[in-house]
Order: sequence, then structure tokens, then C-alpha cells
Amino acid sequence: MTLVMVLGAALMLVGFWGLITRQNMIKMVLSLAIAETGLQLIMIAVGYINGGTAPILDSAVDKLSAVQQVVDPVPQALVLTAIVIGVAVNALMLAFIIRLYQKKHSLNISDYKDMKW
Amino acid sequence: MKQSTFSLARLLVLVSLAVVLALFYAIWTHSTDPGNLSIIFLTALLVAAVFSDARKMPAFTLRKILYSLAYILFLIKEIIKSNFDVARRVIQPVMPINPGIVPVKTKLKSPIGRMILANSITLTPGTLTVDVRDDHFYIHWIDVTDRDEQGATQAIVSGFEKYLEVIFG
Amino acid sequence: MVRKSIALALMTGLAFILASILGDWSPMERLSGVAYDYVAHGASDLGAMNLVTAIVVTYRGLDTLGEVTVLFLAASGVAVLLRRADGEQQEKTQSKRAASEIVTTGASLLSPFIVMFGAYIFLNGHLSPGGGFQGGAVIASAVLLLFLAHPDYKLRHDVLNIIESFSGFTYVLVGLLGLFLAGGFLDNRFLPLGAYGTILSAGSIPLIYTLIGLKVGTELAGILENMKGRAL
Amino acid sequence: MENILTALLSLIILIAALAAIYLRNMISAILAAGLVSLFASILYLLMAAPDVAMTEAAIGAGLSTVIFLLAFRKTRDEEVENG
Amino acid sequence: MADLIIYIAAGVALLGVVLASARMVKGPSVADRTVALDTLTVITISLMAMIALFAERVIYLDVALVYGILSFLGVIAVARYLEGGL
Amino acid sequence: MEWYRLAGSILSLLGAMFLFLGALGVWRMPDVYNRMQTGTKSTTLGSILTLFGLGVYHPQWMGQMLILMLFIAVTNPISSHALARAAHHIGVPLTKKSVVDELVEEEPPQESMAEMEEV
Repeated sequence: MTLVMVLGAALMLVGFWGLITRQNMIKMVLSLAIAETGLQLIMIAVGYINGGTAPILDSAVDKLSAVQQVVDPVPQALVLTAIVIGVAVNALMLAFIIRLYQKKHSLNISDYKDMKW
Repeated sequence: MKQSTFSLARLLVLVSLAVVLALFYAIWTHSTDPGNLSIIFLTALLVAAVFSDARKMPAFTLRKILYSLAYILFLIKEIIKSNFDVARRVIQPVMPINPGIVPVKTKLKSPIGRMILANSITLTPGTLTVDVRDDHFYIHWIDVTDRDEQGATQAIVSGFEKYLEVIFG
Repeated sequence: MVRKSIALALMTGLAFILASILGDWSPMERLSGVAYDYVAHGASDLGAMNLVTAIVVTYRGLDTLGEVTVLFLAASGVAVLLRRADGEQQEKTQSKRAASEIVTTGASLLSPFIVMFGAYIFLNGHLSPGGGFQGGAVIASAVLLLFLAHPDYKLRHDVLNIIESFSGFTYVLVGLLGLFLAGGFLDNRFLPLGAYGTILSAGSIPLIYTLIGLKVGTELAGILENMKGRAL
Repeated sequence: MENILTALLSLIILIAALAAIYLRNMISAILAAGLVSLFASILYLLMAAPDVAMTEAAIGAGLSTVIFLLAFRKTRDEEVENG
Repeated sequence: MADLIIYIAAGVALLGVVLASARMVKGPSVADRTVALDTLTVITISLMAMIALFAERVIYLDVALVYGILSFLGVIAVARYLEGGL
Repeated sequence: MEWYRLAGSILSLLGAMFLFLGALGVWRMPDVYNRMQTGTKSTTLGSILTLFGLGVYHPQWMGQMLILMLFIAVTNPISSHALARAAHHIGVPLTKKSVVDELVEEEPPQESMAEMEEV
């Protein structure tokens, strides 16, 4: 368990804590974004190899001995798209919030109890 | 992104903007491969075509280029001076500041010239451009020595304007 | 109070789960399994220097297609949600403060460079870090700069829609070409691999990344404009 | 050096994340979230993931801040109108 | 020797990061926090260039360039929001 | 050791000290505008010196460093100016030590809305 993994786990906890305890809906989306960052940090930390370098084979990395030098590129490829998707999904959630606000003029999640189930 | 009529001047602007953009690429990647450069130049032409409608080609003369070089040197000197000034103020236990907002007057008309003037003022000793209205700049001055408009103009602007009037005149 | 203690209990549980998952994890010493294969053969097989690009575009190309679809759905979702229905009251048009002259000039000076830099990022995606997603985000940032400098700026929706549909369609088409002419869906080797290290290498990877970049850029710009609100 | 850098940045990121959740002023919270993204990008670079760092930079520098700001403005304007 | 001096420089820049972050957390008004964020992004660009030097990879500079070009967008966005122009 | 490496690293150290001074100013100065002054000037010169020093240390990277320096020098004052204008518009007060504010006489500041936006 590396330091960055601890940080990622702590960020996830902080994000979910905010998601549960905050009443303001925009704050909840913000908390979710922070939890997302924590998860992405954990994924990158899983792919890290001590002393490894970036998986880009330019003049600094020898093509033949690259296997010994570079870090795992697969988690990086997954996280890369996840960040862009994350921002688009956040925008979608915020669009829902704007729409809800136009109905009831409140950002407090407790005012939407009638929408349960 | 309106289509304006085709003219030689517009083509010149387009090509020169594209050359500048492609030059940045060449410096950034140290690329000398002709295939790379031609592709990047085509892309740069495409980008320039989107952005080139409102631009005018500045006329280059030897005098302007010399003044630009002199201006850059002057600016570097001022920036270094300003940083030692800031350092002196920040380190002391009781900060010797005497701030205020004063107006100054500028003669420049060209938008880019005015932007460079405002940015230069922001980067030089103890001054920060807060607002721009017509020919008045409002400057936050960390050590107000002259509340009068003429005096402030003399102290803050005239050093730069001397060069910028020639370059963007 | 009850609510808070329930939340605290949930957090403790989650912390326990995370600790048990990550606790006995020790850092890898060397690449293993599929990653070893990608690193060992990626550069020589596909001609891409950036192995992340090779994975995103080719080895896991179907994932990327799915992710582009999710992005498209999110963007259309924002557009549908924020479109004004006919009967609804008009949003109060209030005058927005104009941007400072310095910001306006700076925006028009810098936006060509930002767009060019975005184009550089996706054209060089197989040589240096970056690619379609990053380049698209940078191009959307240029649009954002225009919005910040000119509050009443209107994008040409027809042009945006054409670019977006065209790039999405061509992306799938290029994938199908790979299926028929080379090994599989989104295989990049139906175009010549070219000289290692130049833009026109790695088969169809630069083409695919350009299309992804245009698509992501137009979609993010569309999201921005819909969030901003059209009626001004 | 890298360890010190990582430890210090982790500490600041945690504080900023807590600030993003607990600050009463929404704009400050959005800015704190931007700080989290900024330092996360340095951590990605330290872990040899320049592609991810670049994505985080391109998204976090402008786009995500602005999307939150726009949403917040849209849920404020009418509040003023309706009293 | 030269490497050591650059390590020290990175340490000094990190002290700056700590101070600006403290202002970011403390800052009484939104404008103070935005100033702190602006300072932090600029320091970050230098830190990223130093990390590129430690790792001996020129490609890491691309990330620094993204911040160099885009970092002012966030600050201008907040400023335009505050003055009611967004 | 080559002499240029030493020179480059010393330039970088100098730049880092200016970055630190800028942050110190952001921490110590009494109001927003003075913080902006140090925050802009010192960090601009600091990052320019640091990047230039790294370029001297590693001469192949000089081109990239020059482009980075150019962008920082253009964008940093613009953002600072935009922020100062916004802060003055919403009426963030100047410090008590201020001697004169000519801008306020032309345009009375709006009530400080951003500060009230609590949730």
C-alpha cells in the first residue's frame, strides 16, 4: 500500500462523506467529482512500478529493453477516458439540477422528498 | 467566421499567421522532417482561416523592429527592478506600503498596443492595471508618490509609451 | 444526528473494505500478462511510440468507441434537458457586464495558438503524450475563452453538428475499414505504417485521433454552450 | 525528494478536499476542487503518467470549474428574481 | 552539485506552494482565494518543468505547456463570474 | 562538472526564491490588490528565471522553455488584471492604509454579492 493509494482511499472517503452529509445538490456533485479523483489516483498507483518511466518510447527509452523500464500503460489508458467521461457526466448531473431548480427553486435535496421512489 | 471577399491582403495575413503557428510547432518539437512540417503547415492554414478575418497585417519596418528589441530589453530591466522592489517590501517586518488607485492617460489607439502597455504596467514596479476606460487606465499603485493625473502618467506610462507609439503607431 | 451516525457507520465500512482491498497490495516488480505483451510488441506491431495511445485507439478500441458514445449521450442529454420548452417562460434577459478590453484583445490574440496547440496534441498523439481526448478538451477551452471574452457570442450550431456527425460517422467507417482490410475492427494497419517517429506513421492512428479530437471538442463546446444558455 | 513532494502534495490535497466540502461559500468550494485537480495532475506526472496528467490539466484548468460556475449561476439568478 | 542545487530550488518552490495553499484555505474573500490559485498554477508550471528534468523526459514538458496556455482560463472565469459577465 | 549546469541550476534557485517571495507576499500582504501585485510580478519573473535556468542546464530544451516563458509572460498579467477589475467591481475594499482611490468616484461599487453566496 503506497502513499498515493492511502491518499486516493482518503479522497474517496471524503467524497462519499460529502455526498452523504451535504444537503446542497451542487455540493454533492462536487463531492462525487472528488471521489472520482481519488479512484483515478488509486488506479494509476496500481499501475506504477518503482523507478519506472512513462510508456512512451522516444529517444530516452530503448525500444528493446522497454519492458524493464516503463510502467503499466493499461490503467493509464483506462483513466484517460474516465476523466473526460467524468466531466461530461458531471455536466449532465448539473443539467438535471438546473432543471429541478426550475421546478421548485431550491437546491436542498430534502425538498425533493416527494420524488422518492 | 463570416466569409469576407477574397483579397491579396487577407491571403497575406492568413499565410503569415500560419507561418507563425507552424514555427511554434517546429521550435517545440525540434522537428525538421519535411513531411511533419508540411502537415503542420496545412493544419496551421486551416486554423488561421478560422481566425483571420478581423486581423490586419502590421507593416514591418526596420525602425519598428529595432524599437521592439529595445522595448524588450527595457521591459526586462523594469521587471527585474520591480521584483527587487517587491522583495524589499515583502521581507520587512512592517511592510512599507502606501497604496492607492490613480488614473493615468494613454495616447495609444491600437488594441494590441494597449494590451501590451497594460500588461507591461502590471509587470513593472508596484503598479497593477485595475480598469481600462477609453484613454484612461486606472492603476493600483503600491506606493503613491503623485496623486495628480499628469504626474502619475509621467511616472508610470511614459517610459513604455515612447517605444510603443513607434511600434504600433 | 441519526443521519450523521449512519453516515459515519457507512464510512467506517467503506474504509474497512478499501483497507482490506489495498492493504496487502505490494507494488509490482515488473510488467505482467497483457501489459507485458502490449509493451513488448506494441511499438513494432503498430508503429506507435506512445503505448497508451496504442492501447486506447487499437488494442482497446472498442472501449474507446463505447466511451465516445457515453460522451455523446451525455452531451445530448445536457442539450435535451436545457432546451427551453415552448410554453415555458422566457428567461429574464439581464445585461451582462462586458469583458475588459484587455481580456478581449488577449482572447483574440491567444485563441489561434490554443486551437493550434489542441491540433498539435491530437496530431502528435502517437508520438508524445496527448491525443484526441486532451486535444478536444483544449479546443473546447478555446471556445470557452471566446465565451468569457464575448458574453453574447453565438456558436454556429449547424457547423458544430456537421463536424460532430461527420467525425463520428467517419470514426466508425475507419474501424470497419480496419475490419475488412486488416486484422479486426479499428485495426490501424490498413494504412502503411510509415517511418517510425513521424506524424504520418502508425497507420490510421493519427486519423482516428483527429476524428476523436474533433468529436470531443465539439461535444464539450456544445455542453458549454447549453449550460451557458442560448437566449441572451 | 519525490517522497517529500508526494507527501506534502497529498496533505494539501486532503485539506483542499475537506475545504471543498466544508466551506460555506460555494465559489470557494469550487476553487478548492480546482486545487485538488491541479495537485492531482502533479501526482500523475510523478507516477510517470503524462497522458493522464495532461487530461487532468486540460479538464481541470478551465472546463470543469466553468461548468460548475455556470450551473451555480443558473440556480442563483431566479432566486434573486423571486425574492 | 548542480543537481543538488535544483533539488534545493524545488524545495524552495514547495515552501511557496505551502504558503499560497495556506492563503487559499484561509483567504477571507473569494478574490483572495483566486489570487492564491493563480499563484499556485504558475508555481506548478515550474515544478512540472523540474520534474521533467529529474525524470530526464522531454515529453513531460507538454503537460507544463497545457497549464501554461490554459491556467489563466480558470482565473478569468471566476473573475468574470464575480463581476457578473459569465 | 560543466560550468553551464552550475549556472543553470543557480538561475533556477534564484527563480525559485522569487516564486517563494511571491507566495510569501500573497500570504503577508494586507489586501487583495497588494497580494495580486506580488502574486503576479514575483511569480512571473520567478517562473521565467526557473525555466530559463533549466534551459541553460539542459540546452536541448531551450526552445521549449522559451515558448513556455512567452506564454506565461502574456497570460499571467491578463488574468491578474481581470481579477483586479472584478474585485474592484464587487467592492472588495482596499486596505486601511490606502491613501487614494480615484476609480471609486466614477463608479460606486456594487454590493458585494459573491460574499453573500452562502449555502
